[in-house]
Amino acid sequence: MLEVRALRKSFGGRPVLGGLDLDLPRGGCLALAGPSGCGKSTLLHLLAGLVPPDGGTMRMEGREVPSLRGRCALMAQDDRLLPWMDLLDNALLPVRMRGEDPRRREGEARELLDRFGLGEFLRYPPGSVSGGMRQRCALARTLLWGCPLVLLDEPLSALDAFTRRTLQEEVLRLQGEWGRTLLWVTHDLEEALRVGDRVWVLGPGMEVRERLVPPGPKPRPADGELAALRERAFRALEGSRG
Amino acid sequence: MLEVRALRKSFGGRPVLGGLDLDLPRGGCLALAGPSGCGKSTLLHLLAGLVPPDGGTMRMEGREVPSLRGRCALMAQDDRLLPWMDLLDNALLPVRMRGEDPRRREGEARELLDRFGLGEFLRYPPGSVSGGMRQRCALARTLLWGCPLVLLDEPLSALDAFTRRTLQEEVLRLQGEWGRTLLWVTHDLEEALRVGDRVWVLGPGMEVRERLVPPGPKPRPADGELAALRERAFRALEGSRG
Amino acid sequence: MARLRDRALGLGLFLLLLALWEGVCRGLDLPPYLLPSPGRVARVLLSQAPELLAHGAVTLGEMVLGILLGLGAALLVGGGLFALPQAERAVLPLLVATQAAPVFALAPLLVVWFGFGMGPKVALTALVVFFPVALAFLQGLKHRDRGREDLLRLMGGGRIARFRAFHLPGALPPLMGGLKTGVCVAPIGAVLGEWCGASRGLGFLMLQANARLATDRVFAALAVLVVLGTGLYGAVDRLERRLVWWTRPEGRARWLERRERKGRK
Amino acid sequence: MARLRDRALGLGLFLLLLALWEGVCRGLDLPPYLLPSPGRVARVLLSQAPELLAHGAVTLGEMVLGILLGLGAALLVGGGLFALPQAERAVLPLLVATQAAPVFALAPLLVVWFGFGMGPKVALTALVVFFPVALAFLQGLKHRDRGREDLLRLMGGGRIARFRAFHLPGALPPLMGGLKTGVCVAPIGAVLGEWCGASRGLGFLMLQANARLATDRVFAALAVLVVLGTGLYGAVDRLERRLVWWTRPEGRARWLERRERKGRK
Amino acid sequence: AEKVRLMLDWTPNVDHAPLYWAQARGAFAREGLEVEILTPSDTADPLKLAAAGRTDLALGYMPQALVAASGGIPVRVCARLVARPLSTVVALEDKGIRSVKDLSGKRIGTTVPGMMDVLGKVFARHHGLKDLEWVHVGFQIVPPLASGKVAAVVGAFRNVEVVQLRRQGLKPRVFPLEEGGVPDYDELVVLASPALSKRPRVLAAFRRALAEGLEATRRHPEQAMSAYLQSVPGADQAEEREMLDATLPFFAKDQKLDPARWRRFADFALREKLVEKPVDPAPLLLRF
Ligand SMILES: Nc1ncnc2c1ncn2[C@@H]1O[C@H](COP(=O)(O)OP(=O)(O)OP(=O)(O)O)[C@@H](O)[C@H]1O
Ligand SMILES: Nc1ncnc2c1ncn2[C@@H]1O[C@H](COP(=O)(O)OP(=O)(O)OP(=O)(O)O)[C@@H](O)[C@H]1O
Ligand SMILES: [Mg+2]
Ligand SMILES: [Mg+2]
Repeated sequence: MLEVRALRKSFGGRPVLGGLDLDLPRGGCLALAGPSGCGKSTLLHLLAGLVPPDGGTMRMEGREVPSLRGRCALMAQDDRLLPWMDLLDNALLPVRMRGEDPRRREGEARELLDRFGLGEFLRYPPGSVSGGMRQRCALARTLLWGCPLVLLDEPLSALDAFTRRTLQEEVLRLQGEWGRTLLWVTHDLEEALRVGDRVWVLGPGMEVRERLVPPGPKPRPADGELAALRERAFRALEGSRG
Repeated sequence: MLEVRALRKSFGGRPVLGGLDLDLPRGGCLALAGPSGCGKSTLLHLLAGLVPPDGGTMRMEGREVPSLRGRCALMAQDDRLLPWMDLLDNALLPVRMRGEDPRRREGEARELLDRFGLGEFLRYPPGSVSGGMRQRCALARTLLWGCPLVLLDEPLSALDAFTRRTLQEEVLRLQGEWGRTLLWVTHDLEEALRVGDRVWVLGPGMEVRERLVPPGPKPRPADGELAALRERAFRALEGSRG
Repeated sequence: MARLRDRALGLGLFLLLLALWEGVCRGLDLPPYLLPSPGRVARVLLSQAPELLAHGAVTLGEMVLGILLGLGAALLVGGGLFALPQAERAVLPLLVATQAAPVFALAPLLVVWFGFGMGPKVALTALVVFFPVALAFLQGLKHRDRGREDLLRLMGGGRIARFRAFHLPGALPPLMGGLKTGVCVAPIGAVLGEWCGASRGLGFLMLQANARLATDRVFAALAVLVVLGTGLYGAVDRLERRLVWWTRPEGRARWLERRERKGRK
Repeated sequence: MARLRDRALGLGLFLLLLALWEGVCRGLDLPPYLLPSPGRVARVLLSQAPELLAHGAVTLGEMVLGILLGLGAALLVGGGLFALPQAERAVLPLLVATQAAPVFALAPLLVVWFGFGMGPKVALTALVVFFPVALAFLQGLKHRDRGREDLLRLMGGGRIARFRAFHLPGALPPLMGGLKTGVCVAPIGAVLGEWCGASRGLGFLMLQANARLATDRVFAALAVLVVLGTGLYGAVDRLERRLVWWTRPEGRARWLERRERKGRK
Repeated sequence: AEKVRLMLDWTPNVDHAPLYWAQARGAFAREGLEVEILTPSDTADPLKLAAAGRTDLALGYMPQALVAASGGIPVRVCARLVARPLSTVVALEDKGIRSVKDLSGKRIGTTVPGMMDVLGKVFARHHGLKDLEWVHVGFQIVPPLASGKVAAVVGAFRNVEVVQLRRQGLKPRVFPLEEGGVPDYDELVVLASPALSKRPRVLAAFRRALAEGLEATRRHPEQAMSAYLQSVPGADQAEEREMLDATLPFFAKDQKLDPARWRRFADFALREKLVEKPVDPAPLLLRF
């Protein structure tokens, strides 16, 4: 679905991406983990076309494109909800922006928000709900976006362990149902191993330190095997610092 | 150090805190974990005096006080850095607000930020660094605040596993060195067990579901024992949903 | 309680300012034809209330129409300049010109085009209101939150949809600020308009009183004008509280309450 | 490249507007004493350039001083009303009054207090500049980010320290917006001031030309005034880019670069 | 030399030519005066500022001086510059106004409300005009007349606007106010501040110099013209000359302040409610 070659970007002389290659097959989920400040968010912004790259090419379904603008959904690291709309309207924003009548998708949005535990808060403005609730709303908005490729920047970072697990499953279920392709940035190794069918651990400059393939189809096998992988990933992160 | 009794708060008829009791002995670290939206941030805001409580009492070192305003440092869930100041100035803000000459504490701030991995970015404005870097700066600011009681609202949520582990240790080291008392809200159970000398798992309405006491002094014992505790905490969280 | 105290404080300050004015008149021994004392003005206000009110109503009508027109034009031009930023350099001198043009450069044109009816007054009011509103609106549109804008752009959709959902609400606080300036300067517009041809209105009254050297009547008309101006300001302030509800917790709470009340019906 | 194209577009639009004006003059067969055509105005501009420039310099001086004074007053009053919100209701009528007061009510007072020199001109300019700036500043201060403010309040410290570190920079964008309005209306102030007894300046020139029905000279003086006004606007725009650097990525990059260059020295 | 500030009634115009000419030919200096000429923002200001002592002398109009006196504003009249009314009712023949009667049923503009509308109504009553609509036209006289928005303007100066209209190729019809029931009055007089009123020697010196200026203007209008043009750079010389010629017959030929003439106008003013309280003009006039 997506092929990225030699993507480069530096900010004011400080290189962030030094020639990244990336392939996303349709329907997969690539999970990216890496030290804070290594350039994960920058990569997603480059892909989405919010920031111009210094070099490199992107091919989407064989055709070269300048960026994926209009071809991908993005969940940024901060929620970016509009403070003057309630959660439901915020979640329906991509529908409205597409020019569709939001009422036609309202049922779907209500159901999704309900499953995300926001059923009682549909009419609350973002300023009156908790950080985790805002994040869940932003995730719902991203999923209602309707693009086959979805870029997620730490989508569950503000959620407790249990809600997080629930939502991981929810997102993967929808991915399967709706046939989405995911690029999932997370700093939680367990999450990466749980949701990715490939997991890359990155180092500074977005150099790929470790490529892990979690065993077997979801739901995941015993925790023991995962723990070992997690340990390996952790060592890679640790090494990338030294 | 701090005694809270029967603290209550509701928003527009929806109860959030239904009479919470809380004791913090000097020098300890109470870690709070709970489902997203249960009222953890609200509790910290109530304590800090940003939101008026509906009822309850607070006693600080024996004296009853309306709130801890001026007696505690707070790290809010979002970073709240000032976009027109570089990271160093942001970190030194509490010093400046106290009326002290920030230059006298600059060395300390530089060292702290350096240990937090921001040494090269001291002069960057918050808008030009990553989310995790902003969070680390906000944490540094909170520690430089100089109050004996420190309220932390998910201070490490935007950090990768390795950086997170490093900073946990850093904060605990400073806590010991500077004799701080911590109230640490986190949704990462492992983190709660690692940093808290008491861990409470909360349910909706901030009812305490589980009180765990992690074994032994830091550094922590074998992962196995922790894992068991984690499992228990997770079950508590899960139960609080059902 | 607190609100009552605030009002009392406000009233106290107001009285203090009046006392200051009275003091200036007496202390500096200013003759009443230069600056009448508040007491003198109050006497005129009382004795000539019906006339002042009648003329005030005329001027109020002109102001309200002018404000509406100016606001509409400001929304169009502010939005237009935002959509076409290159035009700013070209259009700006024109706008500055309309502001700097002394009435006597505009008055003949206005009279020839609109005659002596309400037209020129409304046009001049609209002109003075327009400017601060348009600039504040433009400024608000420019200093938008880039992160949210980027995301909305990714969502695709027309510029108009984006403008309505994002840019417009985001620019509401400065827009309302500009409108406050606008309603405060609206009296100037109406009065100037009345100077270039009128037979009614407070501006006309002032001119008449001035020719008769009745400075106290000038100030009485001015007082009525000021009451009208502050009244309009208060109205805009209320509107602002209603429209820009999300910045303060109380505002959000009230909004939620209103929504729920509506939902229940 | 893009900048060049923008400029060309701006210039094109400007010429288009001039052509439109010329067209209106010819099409409607307006007599030149009503609305002189741009060609006529240009001829006057050229033939009387030295005189226009000399008077323009006088007016520019008055405007610059008045703007500085008005800005200073606006910062004080805006900040004061923010610190003491109860005062708003009390002080506002006074401010509206200063705006709505016709020159003939103010001019004698100004002359009595400031004499016939630059004083009244600077005072009137300051008065018209003051108002939009103060209101925009107040609006900016009010619509601050509550979360950050709360945190700063927790840090303790005086209100002044908090104001300097947080409220003031946060209100800079609207403040600069208000200042833009202010510099655009500054010409009005200076011109009105020159009507209270002057023997130099563009306002004086216009008044004279107007009395002689020399509308083309009025417009030529107006053109100079507009150039001055837009020039000042441009200066404020630059200042804004420099002061409010953090809202746009380019601004942040430039700021960082500058800091690093300074650091290296 | 004695420093004296003199505030004009409005921006410099041909009415003031004698003052500039007196200044230029050293008439004031010879009388030991150093005159500074100031311009006001509004015709009401010079009088107020003279009363407040901010200027020593001010130009004003006879009706205005009476209104001031009735309002208790302490200025005194010390000299005169234009001894007959210049204000007239002006209409355009181009718009079909040939005689006064043609104005019936038309819209009439007035320049200074509170003053010219009163005189206009007297004029209308005198000529038996009916169904008039009154509107204040402010500073603008030529445009509304030329565009037919008003049929006539009360308060147009016969030496200024009438000339301007003519130079625009229009045919103005002039109806003098003094032929319309308004008593003859002094258009431009010189008012003295309370302080200066107590110094008859300075005032006498000023009057002598002014008289010299007036006389010299009548005798050498071209020289007066060039002295005056110094103060109004960029003015159209031919037009100004035409205006000056139109003004010459109206300049005061003597400095007699006739109480009877003032009284006539004061009675008229009271009758027509131009002033609210009766005024005794005698103490207002500084005679020597
Ligand atoms: N200003 C407000 N107005 C109305 N309700 C509010 C307001 N602030 C918080 N709430 C409600 O209080 C509840 C608790 O919010 P809080 O932010 O304390 O949760 P939290 O435990 O910190 O959650 P998270 O882990 O997601 O940050 C939520 O249901 C939220 O909707
Ligand atoms: N606008 C900018 N100007 C200058 N440098 C920038 C800018 N945006 C990002 N950077 C730099 O790029 C680097 C990578 O930032 P990025 O936000 O991509 O990190 P990240 O991997 O998402 O980190 P985190 O896990 O903390 O979110 C950082 O060093 C940051 O300082
Ligand atoms: Mg990031
Ligand atoms: Mg929270």
